[in-house]
Amino acid sequence: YSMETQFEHFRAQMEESGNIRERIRSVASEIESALRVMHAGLLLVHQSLSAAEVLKKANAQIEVLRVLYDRLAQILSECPGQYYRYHSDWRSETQTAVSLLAFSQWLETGSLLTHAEAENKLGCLCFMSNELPRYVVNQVTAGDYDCPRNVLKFLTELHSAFRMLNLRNDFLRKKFDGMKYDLRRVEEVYYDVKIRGLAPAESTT
Amino acid sequence: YSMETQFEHFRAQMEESGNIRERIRSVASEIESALRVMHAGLLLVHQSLSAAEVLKKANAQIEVLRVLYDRLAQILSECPGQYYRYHSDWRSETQTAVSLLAFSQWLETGSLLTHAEAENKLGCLCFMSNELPRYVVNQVTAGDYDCPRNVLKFLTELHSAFRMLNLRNDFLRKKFDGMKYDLRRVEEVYYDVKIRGLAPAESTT
Amino acid sequence: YSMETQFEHFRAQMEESGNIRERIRSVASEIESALRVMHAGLLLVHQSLSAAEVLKKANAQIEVLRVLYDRLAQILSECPGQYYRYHSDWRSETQTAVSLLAFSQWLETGSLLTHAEAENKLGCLCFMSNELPRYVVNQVTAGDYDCPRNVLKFLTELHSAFRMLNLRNDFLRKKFDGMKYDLRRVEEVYYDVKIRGLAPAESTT
Amino acid sequence: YSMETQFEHFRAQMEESGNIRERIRSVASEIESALRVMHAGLLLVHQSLSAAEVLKKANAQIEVLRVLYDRLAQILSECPGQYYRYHSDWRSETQTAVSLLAFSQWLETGSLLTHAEAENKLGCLCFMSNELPRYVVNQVTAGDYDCPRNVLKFLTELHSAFRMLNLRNDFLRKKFDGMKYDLRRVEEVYYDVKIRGLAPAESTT
Amino acid sequence: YSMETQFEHFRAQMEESGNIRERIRSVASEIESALRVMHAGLLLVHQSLSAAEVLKKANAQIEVLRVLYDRLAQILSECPGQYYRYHSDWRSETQTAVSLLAFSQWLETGSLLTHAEAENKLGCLCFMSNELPRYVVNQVTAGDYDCPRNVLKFLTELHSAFRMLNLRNDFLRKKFDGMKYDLRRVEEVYYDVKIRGLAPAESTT
Amino acid sequence: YSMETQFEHFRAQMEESGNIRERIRSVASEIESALRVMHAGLLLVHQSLSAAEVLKKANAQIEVLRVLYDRLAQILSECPGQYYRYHSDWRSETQTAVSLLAFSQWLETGSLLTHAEAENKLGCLCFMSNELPRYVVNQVTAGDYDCPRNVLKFLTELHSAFRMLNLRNDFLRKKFDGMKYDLRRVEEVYYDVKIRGLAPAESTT
Amino acid sequence: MAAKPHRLHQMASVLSSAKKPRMMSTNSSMKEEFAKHADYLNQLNDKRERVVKASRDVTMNSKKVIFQVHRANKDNREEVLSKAEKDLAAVTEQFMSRLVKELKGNDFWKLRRAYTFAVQEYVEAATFCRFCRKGSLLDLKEINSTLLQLSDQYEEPLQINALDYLLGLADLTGELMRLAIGRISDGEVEYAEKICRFVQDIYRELTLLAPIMDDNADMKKKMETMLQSVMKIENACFSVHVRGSEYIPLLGTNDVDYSFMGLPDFDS
Amino acid sequence: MAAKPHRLHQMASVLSSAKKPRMMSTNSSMKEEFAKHADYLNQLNDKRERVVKASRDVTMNSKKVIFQVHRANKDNREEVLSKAEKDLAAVTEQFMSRLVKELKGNDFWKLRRAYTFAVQEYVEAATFCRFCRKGSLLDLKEINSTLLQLSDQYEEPLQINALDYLLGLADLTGELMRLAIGRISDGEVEYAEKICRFVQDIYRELTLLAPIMDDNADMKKKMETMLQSVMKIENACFSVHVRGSEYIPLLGTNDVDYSFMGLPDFDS
Ligand SMILES: [Mn+2]
Ligand SMILES: [Mn+2]
Repeated sequence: YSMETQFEHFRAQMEESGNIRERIRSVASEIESALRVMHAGLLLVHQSLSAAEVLKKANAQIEVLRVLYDRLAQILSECPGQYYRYHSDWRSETQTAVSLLAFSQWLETGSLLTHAEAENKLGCLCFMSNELPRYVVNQVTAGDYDCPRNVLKFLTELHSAFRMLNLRNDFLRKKFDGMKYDLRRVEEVYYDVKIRGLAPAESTT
Repeated sequence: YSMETQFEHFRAQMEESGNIRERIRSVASEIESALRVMHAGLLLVHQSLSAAEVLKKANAQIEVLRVLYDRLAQILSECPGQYYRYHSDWRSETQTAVSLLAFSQWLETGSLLTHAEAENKLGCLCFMSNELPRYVVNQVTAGDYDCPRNVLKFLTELHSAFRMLNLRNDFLRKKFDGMKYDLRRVEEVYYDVKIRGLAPAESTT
Repeated sequence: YSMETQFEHFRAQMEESGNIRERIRSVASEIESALRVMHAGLLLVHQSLSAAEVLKKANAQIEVLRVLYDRLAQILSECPGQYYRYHSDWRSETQTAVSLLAFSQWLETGSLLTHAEAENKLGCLCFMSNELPRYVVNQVTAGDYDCPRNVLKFLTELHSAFRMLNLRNDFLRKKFDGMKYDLRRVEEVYYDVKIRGLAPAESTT
Repeated sequence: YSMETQFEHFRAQMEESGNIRERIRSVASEIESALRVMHAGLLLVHQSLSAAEVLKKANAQIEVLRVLYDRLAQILSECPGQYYRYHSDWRSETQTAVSLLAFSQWLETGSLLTHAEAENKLGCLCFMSNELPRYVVNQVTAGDYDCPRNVLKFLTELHSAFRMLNLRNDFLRKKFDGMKYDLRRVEEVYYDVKIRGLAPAESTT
Repeated sequence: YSMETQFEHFRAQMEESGNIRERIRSVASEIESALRVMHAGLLLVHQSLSAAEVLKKANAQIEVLRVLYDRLAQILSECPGQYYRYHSDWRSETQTAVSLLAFSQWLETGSLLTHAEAENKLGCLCFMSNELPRYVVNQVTAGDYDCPRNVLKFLTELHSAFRMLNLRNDFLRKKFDGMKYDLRRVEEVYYDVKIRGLAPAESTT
Repeated sequence: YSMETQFEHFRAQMEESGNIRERIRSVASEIESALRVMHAGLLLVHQSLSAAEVLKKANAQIEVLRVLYDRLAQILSECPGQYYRYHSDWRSETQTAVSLLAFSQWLETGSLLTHAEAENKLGCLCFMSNELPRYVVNQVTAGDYDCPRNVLKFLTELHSAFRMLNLRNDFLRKKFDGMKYDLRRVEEVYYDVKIRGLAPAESTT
Repeated sequence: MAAKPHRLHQMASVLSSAKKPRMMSTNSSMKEEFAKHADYLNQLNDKRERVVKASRDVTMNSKKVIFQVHRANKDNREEVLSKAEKDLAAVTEQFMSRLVKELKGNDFWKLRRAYTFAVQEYVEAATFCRFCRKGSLLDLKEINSTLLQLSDQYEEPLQINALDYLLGLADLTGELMRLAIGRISDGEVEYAEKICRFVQDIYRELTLLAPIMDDNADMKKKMETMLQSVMKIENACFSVHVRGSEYIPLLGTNDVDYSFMGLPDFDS
Repeated sequence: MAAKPHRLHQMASVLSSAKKPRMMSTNSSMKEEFAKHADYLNQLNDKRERVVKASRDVTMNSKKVIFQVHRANKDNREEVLSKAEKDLAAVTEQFMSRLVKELKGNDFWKLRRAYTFAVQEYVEAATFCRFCRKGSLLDLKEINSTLLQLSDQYEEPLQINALDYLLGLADLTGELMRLAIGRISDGEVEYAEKICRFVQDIYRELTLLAPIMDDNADMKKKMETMLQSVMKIENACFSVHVRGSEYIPLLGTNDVDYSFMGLPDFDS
């Protein structure tokens, strides 16, 4: 009977995509767990632990994440052309992942992580900029008066780079608008250090 | 300089997907216009115009829609694998389109439209069932006492077919719950006609 | 160190209750599946299948439910005194379960299911009353003119019994207010049948 | 008659639990009154009264609370196994109570209150952290430049301890997210004091 | 200290009005209980008990209500000029009370209750009109073919009187809209009875 | 048929105003692009570029804007009297435009832009005041100790002029509240500079 | 008329002259300019207050007209409708005229939020009167020509715009629903059927228009309410029809006497 | 006064006489009764409209008074405050008097929703003026005694109730926050600290009162805003304090000169 056949077909389709979604969500939830541990490690930077110690803790999670992302890629490869269909199920975790990776790479090298999907990455850079004012405040409190100038230089460049993008995406634009406040706060810390003669003399770069 | 290069790359990527999205939205908006005209035409069925006349008006739009969907398919074919990325930009129009097509086909043939993407189609069939109680009421008022029994038979089958699906999708489940009320109303119209001896004798099925 | 110890203790407690909750939810979701099948079976009563046939389908699920509820009881017995802590995780499924059981028992024996937790059960009886107007309408359409009087008698009694309760519970009160409309609708069907002389003469009970 | 008997039984059950709930609510409302007075007393801490004076006012309410909680425990002991059934009727009051107790104990001893039901307590500790930024600001204005460092130390520890919990509970997670802002504010106050050379020299810990 | 004195005074005021409110609510809750019993009694009219029997049950509650309303009036007289301050605490009970009184008086004498506060009374008349279609349907089912004509006459008059009012877009207007449907339903029953020649010859009233 | 004619006429009207709106939005989006470039240029002022250089970059966009505003004026002149109908479609861009113009003119001449529509202008002045604390902080960091006094004088005057207005509780009042904080911040910087003897002797202006 | 685009030209001229500084930095000149702004804002607020007050009067009195129309039945039609029309004319002359006076030129769109509900209610009342009188739709042109007469002394007379007219029309269908139910009770079944077709037509036409109206969130909500009204009328007509079509063996007759429906033959 | 409980006695008397039918079933007597109801409803609606309009005037003009008070600084204080007080007196005499006239007896609580926001704004303006003049809290008794003078000819004069007074007081703290920030800019740091203590006191007292007020959802929201205001003032005071306490090696002096803070020594 025709209507029944058709609905039987629908049932099969929905069953299948329901299963894929469930598998994706389960991986995404494990990713989230790993990220929480990594984040807790990175936050120690605000308590003036040395960057080296902080990074050791964070990097331990990177391998874990690599395995999980392989599993995610495997699942997505089973349903070609549907990458964006399930995007919302692992997007926010991936944004956090890129944020934390970018932040830890910046701590290590002072430079930006390369190679990542455009929109995801941009959102993360904004997110990362949120941590910097706190970082600068705590570093100065701990006596590192050189920090504000370096961070300010980096943040200014990042902000300029962003300005050149035509941000139609609302989520991104909002995040970016927030970056302005981070920049402003770092400028103020630099000002505080400078006006008190605490900033070290600038080397000629 | 590295950060600049990278952002230049981001800019290009976002520009491109922004353009595609704009083109899709423009087609979607034309589709919406055509559907509005088709819908207004189909509404005449409640004013006791003959199905033939009503369908003539509705079918005039079908050709328009065909051309527009060809244009949409063309755009999507330019970005393979990203079908679901832009899905939200034309999904609701397509749901309305399938609903109206299903309703006009049912008016013409009494049977269901076949061949359509599962989830889309299911939502639409529910939506289509909304028009049926009104249709039945107005047909009876116009003296067609045979109509309720036929519609009830069709709707009962449709409802049973739906029941067999495992509706995890919240949107769909809500729509389906609404179908129960349509069924109930048609049962009551049939009851009103039957208890007053107005329903024609059933042929031997 | 004291704060750490204390939080370690908290962590363990939360972990444990999180696990129990997850296990309960998993059983609840299986219960829901079984109930969906059972409900689909019972709905055939509106298409004028004989009660016997309908009940055979429904009863097949009762054994499934029994096993699932045993599993639920097992989990709850592991955390004595916390029955109500997790109540919200399986409450709505249990309400549906009792509703369907009550409805199928009523179809079979015309009497009410006994022995169930008070509040749960009351909510279900209201819910069950929702199906009765539809049942009566469809039975009369199918030519069973005796049905309205029986259902009306049952519903009137049920409604009077409810009236005697002091319903402070808002959820229950709302459900009960809905029952009034069911009663009214059944009265009207009985009226339709009676005024047309279709109701069979009352036997002396 | 069976249906009547059964409903009589329901009525009795509901009557009983309704009465218990009413008694619990009445105690909860008295607890709330006592907490209001205690809270208003503790707020004086922001107006630079000495901790000793502030605590004297607050402690006067502690005895009142003790008596009320004894009464609550008495009622709950009358319905064994139903602790969580009525939980929502006294939960929010108890959260406030633990918050205020924790805050006043911290004022007195600089350490955390121990021994309380996990989830309740956690929510309260977050809540308590809300008062700390205001406290620090007002203490500094009143000339106590030592305060920020102490509070920051305590809050940092508390925050780290929280991080280790796997907060699945949405309410708790939200509260905890708020704690980040309190921590940040205290860091900034400490920074303001430190950079101006106002903070006393650190003792060697 | 002036501010404290004033606030102390307010606190006393608020506590006093809180107490009054509590006392009012307690009386209102007793009124509600009495009304529930009275309502249950009056509802028997739909089961075709004789009006006399129905009224006997209902009237038993009237003395109870009288005492309760005296108590309410006593409380309100303690706070002159604040009648409407506490209005919401006993309004809905009083609306029900007037409705039931109006309905029972109408059953007894066919006339309308006079002397009630305008807004209350109007709401109650609407409420009462809601009961009439059910009453008429059940009376006809029980063989009282004279009833529809009387009720129709009454309801027609009531409806035409209501049309004199300018109602705001509020509660009352919605109720009045509902009255139109009650009128329609009673007309339909009258038509059913009349067309079958069941209506008794009209006496000259 | 009269009703159809009228609605056909409305349809034409709505389509026309839809087209106008689309054209306006397209110009507004080009304006926004030009403003982004101009803004990015002006922001360099915070990185202590000389005013002359900054203004050269900014002024390059002014000609672009002039052309775009001519186009906008042209479109609006096609629908006389409906200036405010489409206001929301270009309002925010125009506010930014006026803000940037005011800011660049102030940088150049130290004077305020005249000739702008009252509401627009007021909003822009607030916006501009928001940029000044950042400007002052960065100028001082770069060694320009004269800047705070000038900015403070200007901002004090602006603030006192604003106090003449009776603002509703809207957007503008919020902005004005913010201006108080800008003023405070500039005062603080002036104080910092002054107390350290960094401020140059006052010239008699 | 062309008053506003002119401001934009001004904007453009500011842009082209941005380099020629206009000195205005002295405290007193800033004070002077702000004194003008203060005046402007005070006047705008005062005007808004006057518009809001006039609008409340229009709303309240238009509602009264609608209630008056609902008082009509077969017997008192002429008298009741005449009174309603007179009251409506009074609303126009006393209250709409005050709006007309305030809303010249640009204020029309600028202050729309302050008066739109009043104008909608007025449209509802005026079209309701017309339908009851002539069974036809009072069109916007005609309403506006009435308003024109109020304002010949002003250069830019208030003209209700299509948006407010259509929003008012949407509310009209709610009143027509009430009317239809009442007419069936009064035995005027054919009148009810006429209302049914009229409301179906409006609903269908608005289906095409609602999505392309400015800022159509309100209209969307009204379309849902309107569909409910349409269905209420359809159901009432259905109910009369099946009841009237019932074959009654007892009477042995099958002819349908609609006039008998609903109208009780009381000695009224 | 005892007018209303009396209605309840009437209710009780209806209850005791329910068995003695009062015939009222004739069409004409029902019409008569409803004519009275129609009158009552029309009058109530008219009165509500008048109250709403008077309320809008009270609100708008009270807001103007508040803006006027904010215009005060060290130099023009006396002049500005006097004008504000004069304006406030005008609000009382011209607009509050209209409210007083309408809200006799039971209408006071019955129509509260129509005027409560206006009365709150009025309380805000009056208490704000008083604080700026004397640094103390204008109490409810005094406000009410002013109103009493407006209404000696009526038997039941309008008296603002404690609820509206407290809600107005909650809004006052927002204005005081603005005032404090402004005073710091003007160099009046001690004045700002005085405001800080005053607002802390109000907040603390309201912590005790807010939860036991009638229908306290509004008040709860205002308490949150108030806490924000308190913290803004505290933070501003903190900021002045730490900045002023900074040990400046360059100047070699450690004494705190608050008066130097904030007040720029312009040739103004
Ligand atoms: Mn209306
Ligand atoms: Mn205010």
